[in-house]
Amino acid sequence: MEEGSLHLEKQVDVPPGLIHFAALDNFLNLCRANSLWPMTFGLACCAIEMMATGASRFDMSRFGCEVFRPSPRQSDLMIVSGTVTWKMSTAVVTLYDQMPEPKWVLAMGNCAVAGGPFVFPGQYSVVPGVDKLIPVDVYVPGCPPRPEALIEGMLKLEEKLTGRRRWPTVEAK
Amino acid sequence: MLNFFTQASHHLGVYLVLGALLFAIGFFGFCRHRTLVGMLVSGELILAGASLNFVAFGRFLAADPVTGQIFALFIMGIAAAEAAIVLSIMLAVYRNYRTIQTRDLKEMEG
Amino acid sequence: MSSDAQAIHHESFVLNVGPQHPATHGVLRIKLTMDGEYIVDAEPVIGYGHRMHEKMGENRSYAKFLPNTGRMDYVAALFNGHGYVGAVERLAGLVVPERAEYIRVITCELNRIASHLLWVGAFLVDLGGFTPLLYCFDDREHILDLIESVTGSRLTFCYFRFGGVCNDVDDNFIVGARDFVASMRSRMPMYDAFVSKNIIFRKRCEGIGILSADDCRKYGATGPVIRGSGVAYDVRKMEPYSVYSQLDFNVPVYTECDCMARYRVRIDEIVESLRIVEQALGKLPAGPVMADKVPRALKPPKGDCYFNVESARGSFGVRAFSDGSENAYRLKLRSPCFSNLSLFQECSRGMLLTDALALLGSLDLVIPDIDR
Amino acid sequence: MIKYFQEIIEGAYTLAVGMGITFVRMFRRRVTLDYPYRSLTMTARYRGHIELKRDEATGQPKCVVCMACQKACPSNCIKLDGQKPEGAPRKVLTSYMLDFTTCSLCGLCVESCKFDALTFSHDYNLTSMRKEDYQTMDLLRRVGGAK
Amino acid sequence: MESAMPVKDLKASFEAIAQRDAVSQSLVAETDHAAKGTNLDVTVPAERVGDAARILDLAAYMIEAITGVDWLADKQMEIVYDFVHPVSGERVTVRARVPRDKPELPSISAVFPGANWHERETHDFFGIVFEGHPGLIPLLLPEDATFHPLRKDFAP
Amino acid sequence: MTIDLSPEKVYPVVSALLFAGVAGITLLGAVVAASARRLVYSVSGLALSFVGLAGIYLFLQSPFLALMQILIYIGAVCVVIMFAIMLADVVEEKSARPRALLAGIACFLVAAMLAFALIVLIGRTAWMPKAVQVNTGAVQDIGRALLTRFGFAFELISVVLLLAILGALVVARTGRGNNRE
Amino acid sequence: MTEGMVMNLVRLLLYLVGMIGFAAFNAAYLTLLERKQASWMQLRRGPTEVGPWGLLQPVADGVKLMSKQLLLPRDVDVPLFLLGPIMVVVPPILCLVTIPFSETLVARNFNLGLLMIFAFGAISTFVLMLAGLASANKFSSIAAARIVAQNIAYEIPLLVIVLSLVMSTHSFNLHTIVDQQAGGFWHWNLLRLGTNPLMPVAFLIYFICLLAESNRAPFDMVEAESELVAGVFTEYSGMGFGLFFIAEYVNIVVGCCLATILFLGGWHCPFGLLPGLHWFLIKMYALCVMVVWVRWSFPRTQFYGLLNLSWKILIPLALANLLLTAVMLKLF
Repeated sequence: MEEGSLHLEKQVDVPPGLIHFAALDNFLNLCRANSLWPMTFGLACCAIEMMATGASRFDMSRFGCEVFRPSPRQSDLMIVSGTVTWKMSTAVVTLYDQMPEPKWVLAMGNCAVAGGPFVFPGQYSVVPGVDKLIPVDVYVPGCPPRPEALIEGMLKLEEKLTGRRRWPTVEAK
Repeated sequence: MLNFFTQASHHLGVYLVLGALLFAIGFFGFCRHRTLVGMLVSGELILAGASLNFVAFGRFLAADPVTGQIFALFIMGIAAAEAAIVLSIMLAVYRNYRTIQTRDLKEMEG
Repeated sequence: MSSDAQAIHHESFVLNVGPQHPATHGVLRIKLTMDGEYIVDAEPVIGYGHRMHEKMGENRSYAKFLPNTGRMDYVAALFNGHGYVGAVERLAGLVVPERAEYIRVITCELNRIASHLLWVGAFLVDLGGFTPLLYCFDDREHILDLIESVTGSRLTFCYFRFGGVCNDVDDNFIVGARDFVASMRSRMPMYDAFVSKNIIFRKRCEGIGILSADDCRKYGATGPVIRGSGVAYDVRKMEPYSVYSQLDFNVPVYTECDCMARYRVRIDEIVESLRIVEQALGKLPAGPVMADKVPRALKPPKGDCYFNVESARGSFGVRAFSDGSENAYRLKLRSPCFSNLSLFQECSRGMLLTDALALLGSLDLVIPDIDR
Repeated sequence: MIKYFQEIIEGAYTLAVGMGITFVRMFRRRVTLDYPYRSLTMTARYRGHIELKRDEATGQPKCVVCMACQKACPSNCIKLDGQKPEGAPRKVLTSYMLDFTTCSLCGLCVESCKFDALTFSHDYNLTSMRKEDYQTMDLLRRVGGAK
Repeated sequence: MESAMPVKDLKASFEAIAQRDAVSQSLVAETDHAAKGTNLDVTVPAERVGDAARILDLAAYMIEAITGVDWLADKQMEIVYDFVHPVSGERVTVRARVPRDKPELPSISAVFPGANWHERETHDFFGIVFEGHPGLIPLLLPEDATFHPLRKDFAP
Repeated sequence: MTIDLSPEKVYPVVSALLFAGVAGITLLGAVVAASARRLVYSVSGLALSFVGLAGIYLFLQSPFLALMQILIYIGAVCVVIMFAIMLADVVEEKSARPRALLAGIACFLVAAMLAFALIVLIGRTAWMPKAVQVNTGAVQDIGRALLTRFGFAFELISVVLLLAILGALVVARTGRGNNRE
Repeated sequence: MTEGMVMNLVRLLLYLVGMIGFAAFNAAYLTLLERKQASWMQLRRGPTEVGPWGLLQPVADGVKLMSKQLLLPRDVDVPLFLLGPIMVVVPPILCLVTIPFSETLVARNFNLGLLMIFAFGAISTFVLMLAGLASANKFSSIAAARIVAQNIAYEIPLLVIVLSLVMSTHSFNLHTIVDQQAGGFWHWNLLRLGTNPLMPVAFLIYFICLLAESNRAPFDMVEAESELVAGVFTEYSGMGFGLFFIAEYVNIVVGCCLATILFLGGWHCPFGLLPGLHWFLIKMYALCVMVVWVRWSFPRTQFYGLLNLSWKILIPLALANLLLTAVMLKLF
């Protein structure tokens, strides 16, 4: 079983006696999904696109997720934007551990998804995908992904939390 | 008993006892603390006990209740000045001797 | 008081800034030894973004290394590509068509403006002002749109090829670039009034973070850093590559050596780059954008050479060693940020924490460029 | 003394100018693109993941299985295979797998294709909760070719 | 900053180093900038890099980069120093070779403090030891790294 | 039994409870301040005690004094002490040795005796009869008195404060100057 | 149980609920205002998707913060760490007790109301510092040290300015102070140049001190993101952080209320017409908008520059203002 699906399992596994809390749970999840505060955490190229997503043209703030918190203690979402190296891996795990539950991870860019162009036989530095270290909820591939893709990733995470998509899907043109 | 309880805040003695207790606690702390800051804190307690007495006397016995309050205000002024000076001395001592423990300040004696 | 009591040093504490810290723009870690708010020693610890570019340069063919160039200094990715293809062209003796060189210059200078705009915004964020960042990003998006229409990507361009560029520019691009030059010119007074003249900004930059010209020389700091220290070192003028010798532009130099000087150099460079883009657009010759005879598997003759370009952050150099095979024998990438950061440790001593972070911001660091 | 006041007044003036600039912008047109409601049309050269081109005449992929793209790829993310059926003039593509997660979108594969069989898709907003979706992208199925 | 010392004079200085050595390994050559990207290409014995750096420091050159190359076939490692004059723009390349099994040569970080990091990096990648370097600890690799990835015989 | 809840009966009880509360807070804070091993707690206890004391001043019909107590003692004195603790980087006192424990007990006994003696003294003393109050002790009265009858003392306090600030500056400055390089 | 008693109790309870509700509502919606206004200045939209015009955004944030795990980092001083957020939010809410929102709407018209607000304001400095110290995090400790230096530095000009106002109004009672400003904006203290020609300057100093005392940008040393991570709040998660957030905004509200009362004529209409609660709120929220506007327009001041500003510019000016007031009072 992939580590990444741990969270899904947790949500499904509701004891039957507690089922009437489902409404409250749904409400909580709805609130959480609409207030995803990401951590100020840029690793490489994708961090610039993450900044661009927060900037005026794409404006993440519309979904209430522009509150970049510098401290992991106050953030809900870790956008792993860029290459994770083995040297950095302990810091990434520490930061993840410092975040309070419930927390989510979004792997942005090919490097965070699977090491990207930097994995080749005999490489000694790059972690082939951040899901080797921490459970990842949403993958956004691209090198780097366009800002729209990051927004789409946020919407995907919301979909994962609330179980439905509030926004129209966008076909690529 | 209930009567005394409800009337407690109208008795001079109650305030004086409170002041005395504050003073005693301050005294205890003053002896017990081994650091300059701790002693300063206890000293503030002693002063607080004293000003409580002043205000209580002023409120219950003096013809002009303002007097007690003004004394307490003066004590505040003195306490603030004292705190400033003691702390600056403390910082200077700390910078030069790396400690604010009174025991370790033997050097000053000679 | 006894003399040995005075000899005891003031106690200092260690503050770990990073690897994840808002001021370090990525994965830089700085071990600060502090005395109160004063810095006793600041030791940068790097390598958290080490992506083995030099290793990859050796184990794949020359062409296959091209995408990597976009990922070192990703904020000004075209310059890396320019440096790399320049080195390989020099090694293999390829001649690039003039139109391609002009296109390289135009796109590179647009990239330089984008990079400087990003820096202005990020620097202001370092200083605690958020709004200028978004104005800068707004302008930067226009550039990215232009470049995307030519190269197909927004950030990590893989546009230059040995002997030219992979796509020709069209009229839309030329019109768009001219429009952008005009609109950007009209934006400059706003930045001047909003940022440069702001008293808080000036107080935080003027006289802060002094780097002497000699420090820059001994540490090899280049680009706006050395030009802010009064030395007009610019590869485009010193060793004119591409078609820069045919273009008229100035090298802005300020002698104050402080953060403000570096800021002004970059702002003036935006203006100069606009001039370059305008001239290059006017002179853009017709013709092919790729050299005719570029072998598919490039095998340069044995030997080595050095090629450097003036990137947005300073002198980006490539030293390529060829052993006559398809792969480079050794590819040294000299990144400007590496040298620029190396002087931080010495120059930040005795500074206040805030000022040191302003200095750090004014160096314009891209961490994966340092770590490579 | 005069300098002291001059500095205060000048400083206050620059701050006022700054506030004026932000104030004016409060009433300017927003530059925001409302992504899920409105979206950009990607430029013709936009580089998404690669996509096989279809021959409009036959409805089959144009690919002739020359393997040039697989060789040109710096990060070995293309795996394709083909076989030559009896009597056919050329090889027919049987599988074309892309590992998009290691792709660097450099475009060398598209350039290397002499048969104009590859192009960039304009999928710019890919997301998924599963990594596998992008590790093995079956481009042949996407183009609707014969298996 | 002083103006540049002409390449001719520099050449003479380097030749003086070369003559001091009994076995002259030194080679000083003016090169075509357009072809090689450098104006003066100097090869010095490994133990003389300090002298070379001092000459360049006196001439107000700026350190640009230090590179290692592992010549596996020759059982040697080459260290290439790039210098540039920030006012005249002239470039000087200094090369030195060390045996591969004992890659040691003096550090120039006392002359050019900027060489400190470049040397650390070269040590990271090639295991070349710069004697007299203040702290030759891994820079780009993890703190506890013991491997040297750019050696041609490196296998993880 | 019915409980009489008329205001005349309830208000005194409520006010007595409040009084007990503030007195308790005062004493509790004082005890914490005097006995805590960590200086941070000590100062926090002091602050708590001063909040309680401010409440007691309210009962003594001196609201001005109560507010000044908070403003000066918590806003200035406690903050400055805390600041000094932080600058001097001392969080904990050294662990108590057996001798210190003994000394602590001795201190406690002496303090307890002192308190007992004082309380006995207070109980035994026959206080003067309550004088007729000439004013209510309002802020205006305080101000008037401060600038007329107590004008000299007021000026003196100002001078003391000024000297204290100057002295503090001089002492702290030289302390710093000696140690910077 | 007499009827008056019940009425009193009900009134007390209502005020208590009202106060806390007002504080919570303001804290929540000022964050939205801040985010929206910042967005507008930056040519973007701000929260729009959560509820109509993003109006439910604060609700989502609040519920989320409440449902977050409260982490207790290893080295913290647990009692002080936990007390910090609670103690920091109580004093500013208590300050609301004495603020007259209109002629009749005031919980407790306290004679020394003005003084009380400053006394309670002083507590939060202490508590913020305590929270910073208890976090056992170096960034928090540095931030705590900065808070003290900053708040002490700005308390002085603030108090001196208020003192000069008290001199000219002869009262600590907020109600009385407002009453004196009735009848048109030319009667507002801000424009009462007859009593003190430096009044607008005094207002400016007050406003700067308000920014500094409530730790707002450009003086937000408590939370200097690019230097000190999140300053004092670095180790706080979930509602612990939320309470600091609330306290910050309630502090702003209190500061703006006070500015309205002291300088802008409280509930009086600027044209001397009907007075009313809405005038008070309009003025107060206008000031809040100013506070946000300033924050998103400027970079953060350098810490020592901030102290210099206070000691070299604001305090001398405030003292000059005090002196001038005294002279004017004596002369006229």
